[in-house]
Amino acid sequence: TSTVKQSPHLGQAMTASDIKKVDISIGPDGVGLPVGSGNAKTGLKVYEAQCLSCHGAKGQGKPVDALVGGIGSLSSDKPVRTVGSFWPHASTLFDYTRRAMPLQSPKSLTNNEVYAVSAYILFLNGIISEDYELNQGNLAQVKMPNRDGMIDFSKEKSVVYK
Amino acid sequence: TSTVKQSPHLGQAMTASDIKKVDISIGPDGVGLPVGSGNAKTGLKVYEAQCLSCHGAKGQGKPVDALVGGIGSLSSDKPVRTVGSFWPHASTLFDYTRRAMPLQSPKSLTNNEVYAVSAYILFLNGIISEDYELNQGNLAQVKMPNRDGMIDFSKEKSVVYK
Amino acid sequence: SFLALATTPVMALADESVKNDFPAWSTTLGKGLNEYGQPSKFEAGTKRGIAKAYGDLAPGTGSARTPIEKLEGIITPSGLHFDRSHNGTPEIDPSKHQLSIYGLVDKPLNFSVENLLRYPMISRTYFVECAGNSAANIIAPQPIQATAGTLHGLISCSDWTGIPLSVLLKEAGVNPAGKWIVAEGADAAGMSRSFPMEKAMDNAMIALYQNGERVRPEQGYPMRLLLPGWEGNMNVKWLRSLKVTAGPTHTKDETSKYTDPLPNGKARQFTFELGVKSIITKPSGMMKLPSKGLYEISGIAWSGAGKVARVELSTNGGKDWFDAELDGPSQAFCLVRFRAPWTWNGEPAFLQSRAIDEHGNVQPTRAAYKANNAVDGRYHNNTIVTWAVLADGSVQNAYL
Amino acid sequence: SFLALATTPVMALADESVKNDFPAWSTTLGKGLNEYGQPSKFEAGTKRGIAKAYGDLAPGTGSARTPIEKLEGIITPSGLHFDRSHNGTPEIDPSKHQLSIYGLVDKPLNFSVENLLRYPMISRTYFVECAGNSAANIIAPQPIQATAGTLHGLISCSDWTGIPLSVLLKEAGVNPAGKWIVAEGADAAGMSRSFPMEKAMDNAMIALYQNGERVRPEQGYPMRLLLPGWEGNMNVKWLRSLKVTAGPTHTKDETSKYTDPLPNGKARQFTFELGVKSIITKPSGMMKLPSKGLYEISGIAWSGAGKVARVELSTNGGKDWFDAELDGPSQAFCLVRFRAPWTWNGEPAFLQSRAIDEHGNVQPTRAAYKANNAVDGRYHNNTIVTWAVLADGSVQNAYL
Ligand code: HEC
Ligand code: HEC
Ligand SMILES: [Ca+2]
Ligand SMILES: [Ca+2]
Ligand SMILES: [Ca+2]
Ligand SMILES: [Ca+2]
Ligand SMILES: [Ca+2]
Ligand SMILES: [Ca+2]
Ligand SMILES: [Co+2]
Ligand SMILES: [Co+2]
Repeated sequence: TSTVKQSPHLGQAMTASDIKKVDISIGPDGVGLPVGSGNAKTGLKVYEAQCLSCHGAKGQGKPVDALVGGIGSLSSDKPVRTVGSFWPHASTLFDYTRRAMPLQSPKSLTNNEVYAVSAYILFLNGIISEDYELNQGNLAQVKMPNRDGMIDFSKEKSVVYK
Repeated sequence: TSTVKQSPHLGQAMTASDIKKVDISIGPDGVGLPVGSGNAKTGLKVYEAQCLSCHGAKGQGKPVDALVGGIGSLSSDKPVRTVGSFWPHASTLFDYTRRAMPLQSPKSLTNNEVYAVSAYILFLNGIISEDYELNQGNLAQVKMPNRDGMIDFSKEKSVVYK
Repeated sequence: SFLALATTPVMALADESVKNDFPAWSTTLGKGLNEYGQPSKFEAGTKRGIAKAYGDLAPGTGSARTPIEKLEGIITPSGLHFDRSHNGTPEIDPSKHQLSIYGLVDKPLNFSVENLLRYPMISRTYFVECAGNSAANIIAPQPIQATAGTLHGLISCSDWTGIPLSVLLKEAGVNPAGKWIVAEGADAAGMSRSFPMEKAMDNAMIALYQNGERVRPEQGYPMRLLLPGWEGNMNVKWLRSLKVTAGPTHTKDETSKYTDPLPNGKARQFTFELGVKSIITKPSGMMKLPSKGLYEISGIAWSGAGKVARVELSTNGGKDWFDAELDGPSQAFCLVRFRAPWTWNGEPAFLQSRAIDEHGNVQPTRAAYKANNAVDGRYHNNTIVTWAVLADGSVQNAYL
Repeated sequence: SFLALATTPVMALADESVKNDFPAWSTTLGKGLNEYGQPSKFEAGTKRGIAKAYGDLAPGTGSARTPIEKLEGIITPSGLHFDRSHNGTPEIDPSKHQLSIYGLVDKPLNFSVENLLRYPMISRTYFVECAGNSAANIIAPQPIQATAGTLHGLISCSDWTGIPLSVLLKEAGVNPAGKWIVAEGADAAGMSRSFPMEKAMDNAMIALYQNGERVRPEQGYPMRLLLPGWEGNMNVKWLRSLKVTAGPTHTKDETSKYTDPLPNGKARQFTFELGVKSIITKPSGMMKLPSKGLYEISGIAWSGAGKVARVELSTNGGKDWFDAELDGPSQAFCLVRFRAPWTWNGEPAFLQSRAIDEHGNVQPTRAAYKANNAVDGRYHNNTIVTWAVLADGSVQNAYL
């Protein structure tokens, strides 16, 4: 169904600084992470101010999604899927929190606040220690419990049942 | 492009009186004309009360369509098309006036009023005399100037230009 | 308290958020979910162009034209489907409306809307065009400078669903003498038109749905007649009755109007089928090309006789012609979108499109129409439209 | 005076007008011409069903579902196109919005909306389906009694017009290392999804028009990504950037959600293509057949792999199957309407439809899905839907 079309070439060149402003996505390898750092202790303060009202004390959930728990539950008959139990890459936590949270004021957290609250959520899940200083250099190295839990299905054309 | 479809047969039988209420169309042969009559003299009164404000004194038009004039003009380079000059059948005048006029209160004229105002418009066009009593029996016989002016194109598939 | 904490900076370090790099709509809650969507307020200019035939004296007499130059593809959004009405849009309660079939039939029948919705249906994408579309371009001695929609916007196209009329007629049982039908609307104008039984049995449809949802009020809610390829006025809206007759009824709108006068004083009556036609919508009247360079010429083509086979384009006023690409399947009695790349070199140009249908019918020139019709002839104008591109890039309506 | 005359009966004879035989809307002026039409007030019940995922805490997080049981044909009116949003609908000023293409390209480029509207375009009728459509029918242990739209209404279909993404990517010049793209929206959720370069070059579209007019706010105004046949969430709305990358970005919505967990604790990630699927919309849940007799079974079918080849129907819960008629051309990544006559004899029946696509993919049973997915698996539920017709004519959602 491809269609050959000519282009009128109306795209305007982007400068490096244009790109810097637009680009907020972070790869699983950490590429795109900004300068900054934070640990669970400062993250607790961010969390209580900005997140607790929706995600509950210590990320237990209610009224919205729990951010903690379920590690080891995935092959059980009551799987609990959270950042801690299910997300393969810590980069996703930083990326998503920065772009989308808190819900009523997305993109308002500073980079250090995002590092800190991410550290707090990883700490609550027992993945890093309370004083671990999460930063640009080490975030992608955090070993998430479900790092190897995903099967890449991007080459398959359709889901087929036997 | 026809499609064969079954019918669930949910139509409800209409009685003769149901049909009488629905059916207001009148054929060129006068079939469908109701009992009643009227002449241009009474028609003048109907016209002045109900029509003049839009169609002008003596059907001369302004602000809306003229109802009079143009007889003999059709093959000229300034054709004027009105009830008088262009309409092949008097039945159309009765049918349309009854269903659609006056614009702000359609279907409000009595049958006698429709006969009368139709007679007035035909009289203004010089087609009938001022005291001609138009009725169910003679309306379709009125010889309209353009009775033979129409070419039936209903069998042609498309308009083609040389 | 929570609020106090939320407004106090928690971090000592003066680092940054990305907020300032984003527009407000990326950093604040969006609008909540809603039950029936509307276009963006920034598209408020995409609307029907209203032409009241007699001003405010008759607020519902005239037309609301589709802004074809602002639209793409082949489906007309229902809110922008053209509306040609003779005394406004009735607000019909469907529980108090019915369709009556009577006249030369064995069993005269009434159908409630509720019952009709239970009938087997067909879906077809059909255009509807007013026979008076493009009339100004034939009547006006000098080309009127206006948009494509203003000049040619009495054309729209929808995904219609309804009941083949033949099913209902067979249920009523048509007498052998029944050769015509007069269809009537429940509007204040009591719009009525006659059409031959052959068309009724071939592909006439009682349309109940338009682009998925029930037919819109301005298009005939709760139901309308569709006579694919035939002049818009016959596709009676707010359909209330179908009377089977031996011959045509000669209603006002098949007598006074919608007849085609000839130079010799005679007139063709019962001209139903619309001619093959096309309009370039981009670029078109009142637009301005901002600079030299590559553009796409795009437009719509259709034929009352069936499928469009081909659309040819000229950029030099008809000296040379080349084929446009038809975008998507060409369906019978349906718009097809055509496209072709065009590099504007900055010099004056005359853009024309010429559609050819599956039966070999070709769009005529304006001169051919004028030579074959009375001086005041205006219906069924399917002649080739010319858009002149001036040296400054402005696009004008032109006669060639 | 004129008024006095008008209210005085002119005729002496007590004859009658036809007025009393007609409803008020046939004897009084209709509504005047208008610029943008809306549905009849009598169809106010045809609306999107709102399901806020977190209640009023997040008014723009959740879905507004298409009432598929009230619609016909294959086009979804834009006001009823389903909306699945994660933080509401941004109200974007198109003059302040642009599309940025950067990452592994030779020339990173910004495109204004105005400039994009000048590009050559294509029109395609494509469905969009949320990967979470029909999730309740897989998750709920007992069948929920609700309408087809409530249960399966995250599916819609439009005539989309836009720019092949390949044209813009070629203009930017993709580096050989660029194998994926992450698309981002300008909404408050900053929706972002990764997709392979192969899809981008094959048939991805930047859609600017939906059913003729510009894309609606809830569907991504001023532009959205369309990845024909792939899960709805990837068709990023309010598209602001495309970053060419070596691999997938693992965004939240391709990690936490829209992955397909298996019974063994692993999960399939990057499951993009939607399965072949069909839903009977008439009759369907919460309806009631008023009496024995002939009905039309009608519904919609589609496949993320291309064209639907065939739709089979069963009225006895899958013991016997027969072919439905496909109404209109079956197009790739597009709904097709299917129909078949059915005479209800007044006894309980189990209506099922089973679509088969051009590649031979067949809709699976609910049992097959359950056996192959984790207990909480819910995405890509394309299993056969069963509507039970009870002896009293009421139609219920059932698991078979
Ligand atoms: C006003 C309510 C609200 C606040 C405050 C809030 N969130 Fe959320 N959060 C949500 C909602 C709603 C979602 C689900 C969004 C969706 O449907 O895509 C969510 C989703 C998330 C997720 C994804 C969970 C998953 O498993 O998919 C993370 C992580 C998250 N929030 C982190 C945070 C952090 C960190 C903060 C504070 C900085 C925060 N949230 C503040 C409402 C909130
Ligand atoms: C308030 C204005 C108004 C009044 C009052 C009115 N008319 Fe009309 N008349 C119109 C309009 C507007 C049209 C054109 C309707 C259309 O576009 O279909 C028309 C059309 C006609 C036509 C068709 C003319 C043609 O050549 O096509 C006839 C005949 C007619 N009117 C007769 C009458 C009669 C008889 C009365 C009074 C009983 C009347 N009208 C009162 C506004 C009016
Ligand atoms: Ca940045
Ligand atoms: Ca009667
Ligand atoms: Ca909308
Ligand atoms: Ca005609
Ligand atoms: Ca409308
Ligand atoms: Ca998926
Ligand atoms: Co991974
Ligand atoms: Co005749």
